[in-house]
Amino acid sequence: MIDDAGTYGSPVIRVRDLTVGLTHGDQKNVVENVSFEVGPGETLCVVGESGSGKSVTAFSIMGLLQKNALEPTSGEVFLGDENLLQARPERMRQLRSARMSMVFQEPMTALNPVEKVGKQIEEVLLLHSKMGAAARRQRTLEMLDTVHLPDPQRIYDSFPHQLSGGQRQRVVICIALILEPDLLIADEPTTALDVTTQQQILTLIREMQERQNTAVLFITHDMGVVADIADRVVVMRDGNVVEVADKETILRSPSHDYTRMLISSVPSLVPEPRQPLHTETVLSVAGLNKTFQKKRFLRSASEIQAVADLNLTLRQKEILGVVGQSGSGKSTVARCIVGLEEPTSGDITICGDRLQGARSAERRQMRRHIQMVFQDPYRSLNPRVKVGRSMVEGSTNFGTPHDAAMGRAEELMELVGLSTAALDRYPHQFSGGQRQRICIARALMLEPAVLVADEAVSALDVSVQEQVLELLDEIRERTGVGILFITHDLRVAARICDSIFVMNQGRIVEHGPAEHVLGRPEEEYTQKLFEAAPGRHWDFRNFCPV
Amino acid sequence: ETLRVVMQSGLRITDPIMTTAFITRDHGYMIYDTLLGVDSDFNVRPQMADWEVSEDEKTYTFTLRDGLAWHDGAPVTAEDCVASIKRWADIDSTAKPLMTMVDNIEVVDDKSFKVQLNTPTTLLLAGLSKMSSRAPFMMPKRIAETPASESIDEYVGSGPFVFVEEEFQPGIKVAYEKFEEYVPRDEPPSWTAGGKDVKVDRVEWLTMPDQMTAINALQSGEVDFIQQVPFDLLPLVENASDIDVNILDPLGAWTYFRMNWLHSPFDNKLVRQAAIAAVDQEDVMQALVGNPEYYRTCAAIMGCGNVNGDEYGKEWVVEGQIEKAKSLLEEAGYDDTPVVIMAPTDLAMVVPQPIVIGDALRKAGFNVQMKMMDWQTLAAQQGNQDAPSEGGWNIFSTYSILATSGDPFGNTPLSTDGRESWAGWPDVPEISELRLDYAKAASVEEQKEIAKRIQKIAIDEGVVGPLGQFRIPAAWSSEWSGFLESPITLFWNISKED
Amino acid sequence: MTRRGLLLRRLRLAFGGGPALVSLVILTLVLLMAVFAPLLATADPTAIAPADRLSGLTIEHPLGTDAYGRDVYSRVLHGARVSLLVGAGAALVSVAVGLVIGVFAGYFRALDSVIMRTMDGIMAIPSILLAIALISLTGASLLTVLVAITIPEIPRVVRLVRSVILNVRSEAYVEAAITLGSPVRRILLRHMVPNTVAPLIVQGTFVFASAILTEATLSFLGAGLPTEIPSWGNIMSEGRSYFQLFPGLVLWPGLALALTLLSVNVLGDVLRDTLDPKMEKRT
Amino acid sequence: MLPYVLKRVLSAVPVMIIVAVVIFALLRLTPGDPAAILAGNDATGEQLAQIRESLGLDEPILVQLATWCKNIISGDLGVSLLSGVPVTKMIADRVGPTLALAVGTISVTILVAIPMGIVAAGRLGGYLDRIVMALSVLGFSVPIFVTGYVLIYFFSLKLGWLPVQGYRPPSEGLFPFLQRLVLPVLALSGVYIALVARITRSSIIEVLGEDYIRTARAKGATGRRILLRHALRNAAVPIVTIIGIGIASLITGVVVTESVFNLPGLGRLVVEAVLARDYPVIQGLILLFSFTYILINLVVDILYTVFDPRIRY
Ligand SMILES: Nc1ncnc2c1ncn2[C@@H]1O[C@H](COP(=O)(O)OP(=O)(O)OP(=O)(O)O)[C@@H](O)[C@H]1O
Ligand SMILES: Nc1ncnc2c1ncn2[C@@H]1O[C@H](COP(=O)(O)OP(=O)(O)OP(=O)(O)O)[C@@H](O)[C@H]1O
Ligand SMILES: [Mg+2]
Ligand SMILES: [Mg+2]
Repeated sequence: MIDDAGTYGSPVIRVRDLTVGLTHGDQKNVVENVSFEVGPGETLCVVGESGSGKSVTAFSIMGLLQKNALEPTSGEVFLGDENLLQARPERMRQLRSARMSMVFQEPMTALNPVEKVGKQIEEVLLLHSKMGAAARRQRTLEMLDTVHLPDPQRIYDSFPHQLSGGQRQRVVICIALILEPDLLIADEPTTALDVTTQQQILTLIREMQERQNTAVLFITHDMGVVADIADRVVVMRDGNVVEVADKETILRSPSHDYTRMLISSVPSLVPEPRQPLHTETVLSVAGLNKTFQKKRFLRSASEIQAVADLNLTLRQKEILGVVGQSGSGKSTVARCIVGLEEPTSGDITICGDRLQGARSAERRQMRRHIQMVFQDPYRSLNPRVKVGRSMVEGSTNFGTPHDAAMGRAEELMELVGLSTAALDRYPHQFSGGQRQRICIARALMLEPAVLVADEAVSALDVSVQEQVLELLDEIRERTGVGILFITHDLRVAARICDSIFVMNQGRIVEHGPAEHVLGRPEEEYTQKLFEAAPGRHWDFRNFCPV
Repeated sequence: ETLRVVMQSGLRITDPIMTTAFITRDHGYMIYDTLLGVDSDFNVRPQMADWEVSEDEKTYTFTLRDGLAWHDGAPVTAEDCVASIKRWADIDSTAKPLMTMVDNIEVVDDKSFKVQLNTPTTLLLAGLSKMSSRAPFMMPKRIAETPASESIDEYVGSGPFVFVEEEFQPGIKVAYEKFEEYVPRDEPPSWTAGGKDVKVDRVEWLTMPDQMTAINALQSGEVDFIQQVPFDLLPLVENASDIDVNILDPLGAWTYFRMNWLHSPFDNKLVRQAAIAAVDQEDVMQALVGNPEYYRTCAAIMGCGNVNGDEYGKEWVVEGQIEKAKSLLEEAGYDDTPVVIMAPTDLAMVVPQPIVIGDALRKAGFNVQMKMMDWQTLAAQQGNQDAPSEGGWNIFSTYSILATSGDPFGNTPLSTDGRESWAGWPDVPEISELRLDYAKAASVEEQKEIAKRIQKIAIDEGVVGPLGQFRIPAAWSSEWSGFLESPITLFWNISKED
Repeated sequence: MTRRGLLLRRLRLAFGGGPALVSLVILTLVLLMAVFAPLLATADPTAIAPADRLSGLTIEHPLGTDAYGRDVYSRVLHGARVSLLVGAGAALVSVAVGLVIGVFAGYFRALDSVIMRTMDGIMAIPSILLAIALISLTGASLLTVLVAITIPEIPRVVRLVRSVILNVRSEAYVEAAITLGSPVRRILLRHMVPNTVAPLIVQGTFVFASAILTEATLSFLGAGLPTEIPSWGNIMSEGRSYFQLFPGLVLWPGLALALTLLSVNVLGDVLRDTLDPKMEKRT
Repeated sequence: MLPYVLKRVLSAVPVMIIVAVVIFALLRLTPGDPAAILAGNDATGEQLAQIRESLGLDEPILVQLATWCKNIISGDLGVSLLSGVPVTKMIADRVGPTLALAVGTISVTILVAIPMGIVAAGRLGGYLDRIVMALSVLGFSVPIFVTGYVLIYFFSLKLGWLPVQGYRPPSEGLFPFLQRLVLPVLALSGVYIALVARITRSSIIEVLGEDYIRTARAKGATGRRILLRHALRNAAVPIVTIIGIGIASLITGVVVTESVFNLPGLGRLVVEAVLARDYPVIQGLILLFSFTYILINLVVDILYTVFDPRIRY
């Protein structure tokens, strides 16, 4: 094991052979024999597939494991020279925030929704220092300023729901860092944020770390982030540490197959050149507008223009990417097209039939040509319905006899790489990636001309993501379906799309073949988006810098 | 001194002429006075007025005694009284046959008025001294001129108590203050006759929806008197040293059931007899009262202990004779027509009867259907002449006080004019004739004889099924004394001992 | 672990701990008591024998007799039938009717405010008023009492169902069903209604308990079940005047009632803790 | 906020109309004749007809309804058919005890149940939790009248600490007022304590699973602080909701409590009026109830915004 902690002084945190098991039942341990250490000023990234025990390790250190469910069974965790696993609850409370603190993944739910954020930051001071009220307030305002929040006074008096995701995450960082702890654990702190915000938060953590010489344990599944911020990397799989090494080693010459696979799955930001398509148009959208109205009593309604004047055409076999920041209107476009949302104005034409003006029965018939794959693989299948029944639901709706539909379902299951036995199981018996494949298969049941995929791979880890992307690519070759692919991940877009539409505030700001848009972005907005993509200096597939 | 009293029910209707509710009658005796009273020997006595009768017994002259005044200070005049009598006569059931015999009533002077009859009758004095339920209470003329179908809205009387209108909470509380100007008669009090000598400053009537609460309150000294102690709760107060329990109403009440003559199966005399035979009075009385000290079985419609109380039919009216009932039913060819018994759920005094009746009828082979409802619904349903299958009824049970049941007029079930008469609508013209004879009878003996005949016909025809007599005790704190024995709860003469 | 396995394990956990198991046993016993009441009873619960009233405990009448001389033991046994019937009836009907109305209010937004305002209106009518009105209309019976108890419960169920439906409307699998062209009926029955089951079970146990109590209250006010139909509620309310002299008349049915409701409530809590996915995360 | 309140109050109108019409219809459909009650046992059909006429009960139902509505708009609830006392006066006379009972019950419930719920949630699965829950379930398992009798038996008759029954307005002295309120409030609160304690417990447990509770723990906050400062306020909305529903459904319990403790309140008035078919009184009361109910809902909704800043109208 490489021990270069020396460069950072004696380690702030040392984890030795940590094993965490389930309190009930006799399943295998959730975390087994995990060891690593982090020195002052050092950033240690923990990567690994979902469920590999990253969060559990972090919670073990903080002493925040869920009581009655998980408990550390052996090993030791030293903060300085204090063994945390042996510390009394009293002592742990003193240490939390003061010596070690944690930033959680979900900025939306990590803050108490009914208390002003200023008070929430101050609470740490109240609990761990003897400062007076005025001093606490002063310190809090300073801290808000340090994390670059505009107008600290106003933020201080705001409730969490009045702040954006990025702002909230900064507040959480304030809470974590206001007492200048020795150790900061960040558990996927940016996963829920869009790339631009993500970049700002990462920069901020780095800044704070440099100022306070904090040891940072950074959990992520985003290799780009690792490439940007890590000093050293721990790779975990199935509760075990697969590999610990410095960043260069991991990215250039990973010694373990799993690491190698993980890293090579990260799509490149540079799209491969593709042949322009001259197939038929299956979907065309002209002048699409969608405004949401918030009705207010006795006052004029406020409007949000979610989509403005949008035009696009999708050809057979084409994969058309829509990218853009969070809130730029991508999902709204998708929902209008599949008919979950009624457009305010505009024309949608599917396979030559105009949707607008058609009667509702005709519409239903047209809609079968256009299907959707949703973002969340865990929620888009009804947990109470067997996969087979979910699969045939669409076909039987349009009159296909049940048996015939089942036959087709079996074919499609094979197409997406699942056994036909899967039809007889419930969704919870599948992993996220498998479920997403089931959803794709279900969408294909109706033999649609258009498939709309809204963030269809965002919830999956890189390795699984890669499998699903490959599947989509294959399917459009085999069935000729045109795919409208919505994502905020430029790597994914580059990996799979023929052409790209960039959206900002409901409008298309740039569009064209993927090579053009991603290779030589013309618009400033696109460039900014591009620059914010983490790890863009690294070519993961080839284990070398770009 | 304030006497705090728990009355049996809440006072809501305040017009004692309009309604027959007992509580309103009791209220009437507080604030109003009557021209005549009845003493404990059933003799009619002067109260507000004395009377003289002409040789031919057709002209009665009434003269008001001195010192009578309304609560508003005005003197009581003959005019007021005549107006009051007319309002009462408009609506009261005793007054109806009486008025057919009255030619006119006229004011003689301020203090006296004259009643001219076309035939001599005892009904005039009986009516004017009527104790219950609509006693002819005297009111000032302006109030008495209210049509009998409208409630009066001013409460001025000449009785021994003044109604404290501001404190009146319908159904909850009524307060009365002693009327300082009231001049009682000199005779000792006896029922509604004699001196009404008020010895307290104030009487408060409270209503307690839950009788248990009333008993508890008496035990803890929060109230002084309970008008009627439910039989169930008697053991709680009987042995308490500081509580006196006694029967104030010496006559008590009788309970009976009524069958619907209009519809099958009780349109058949034999079936009616079967029902009467089947029910065992002892069972009813046990379920209703329990303690034999407070009840007796009795076959007399006009009341055992009353002058007219004849017990014809005792052997099968009192005892339950299931076998006899069965054979009567068979003879009648009873075809299993359902018998709908209306049973109240909320008035303790009438809850058990239908249950025992139902049980007995079932045993006798009737097809019984109990129909439970609240008492007010039952009271309203009584008048429903529809067939039982269409919402009507076959049997219900109620009770009356014996003080007013002793003659065929006051005795409600004895009205037998078919659809015109009281609920049940028996059509027995003989009884109707006998009642008129009774009114005209010259002597008590003659009346007794007529009553006896009525009893026989009524039982044989199954006009009504007597279920027994009972007396409800009152209870009061031993600190108080002077409670008067009377069929009506009276609040004069009572005082606190030192 | 699988979803089912998890559920089973949580149920086992819940019942492994004493109270839930005891509750289940008590409830089963009461249920058996109700079902086999005619066999277990020593006398006809409605047969009166006024001469034998208030007998106290005897061999013939193990729990004594009431004011009509009816056997209290047999009445309590048969009372179990009626009380459980009232509880279960009110629970089932209010849940069933509330479910239908709630689904309509939640799914068809145009109907929502009309339905909800009507429900508000119904909620404002006290059950005692309803009970008395119905009794005057048709005479007291199991049906009138059931209706009077059930109607005011319906709006609460409607609210619950409506909120669940509103929540699942935006679930991805519901939207997926829409894009698959599923008709409304199928979307409702297959994808939305099953989500209401868990909260409805909990609500159902609550209605069950409160219906039995309300029945007792109605009896107290003279608007309950006719005495011919013995229920714990009317046995207690008839026996209440003997509360100090023959406490058994209130005590025995009261004990049966309290034990049953205790068990139902405990089971309701357990079911909620087990079925409510939100309870999984508790720390 | 103000426009919202206005809107809510306006939307109350249809509810009240619905209730009024339903009640009107229900009452007129039920047999039972106030005239018969007024006239007593031996009244003839002719007399009854006269009384009905003088009470205005002989008019077609729709005309009666219209008359009633017209009077309501001018603020006139009519007079009791039986006693002739104006309905407004009857209600005014009897609102005091009910209000005192309700306010007392709610206060006691809040003061007892919420701490119980918090303690139970904090000791989830422990003995304290079990005991608290068993107690509160017990409160939910005994009819109010039994509780009432037991309380009277011990506290009034055996111990002689408190009066058995009755009501004294606070204007006659605070002590006698409170003295007579203690037992009824205790009897009535049993059910609500049970209900609110359980809801408090389960809402807090639910909140304890939220991410921000983990944040609070990561700050080093004590268990107590987490319960009281973070969990309770976030659990407030369901608690307030259930208290609101509780108040709205208080009426049946109030009727019984008022009967057992002889409080001259509105609950008894409802029953009395229904039993006596005193239509104007019933209608006036139901109008009052539905208005109160709507008001409570409104207050509850406004309280939501106090407890949860995310809720805005
Ligand atoms: N409270 C719990 N009870 C039972 N098992 C748990 C619990 N929390 C986590 N686990 C299990 O522990 C394993 C590791 O979970 P952990 O949350 O650490 O994964 P992770 O690496 O953080 O994944 P992700 O990237 O999805 O956050 C998983 O298999 C999970 O199912
Ligand atoms: N139902 C709705 N009511 C009101 N506003 C809405 C609604 N749906 C979306 N919006 C608004 O429309 C805008 C576009 O939202 P949309 O969900 O399309 O963004 P997006 O690009 O998909 O973002 P993300 O990447 O976060 O999914 C946002 O400002 C959003 O707040
Ligand atoms: Mg994690
Ligand atoms: Mg989106």
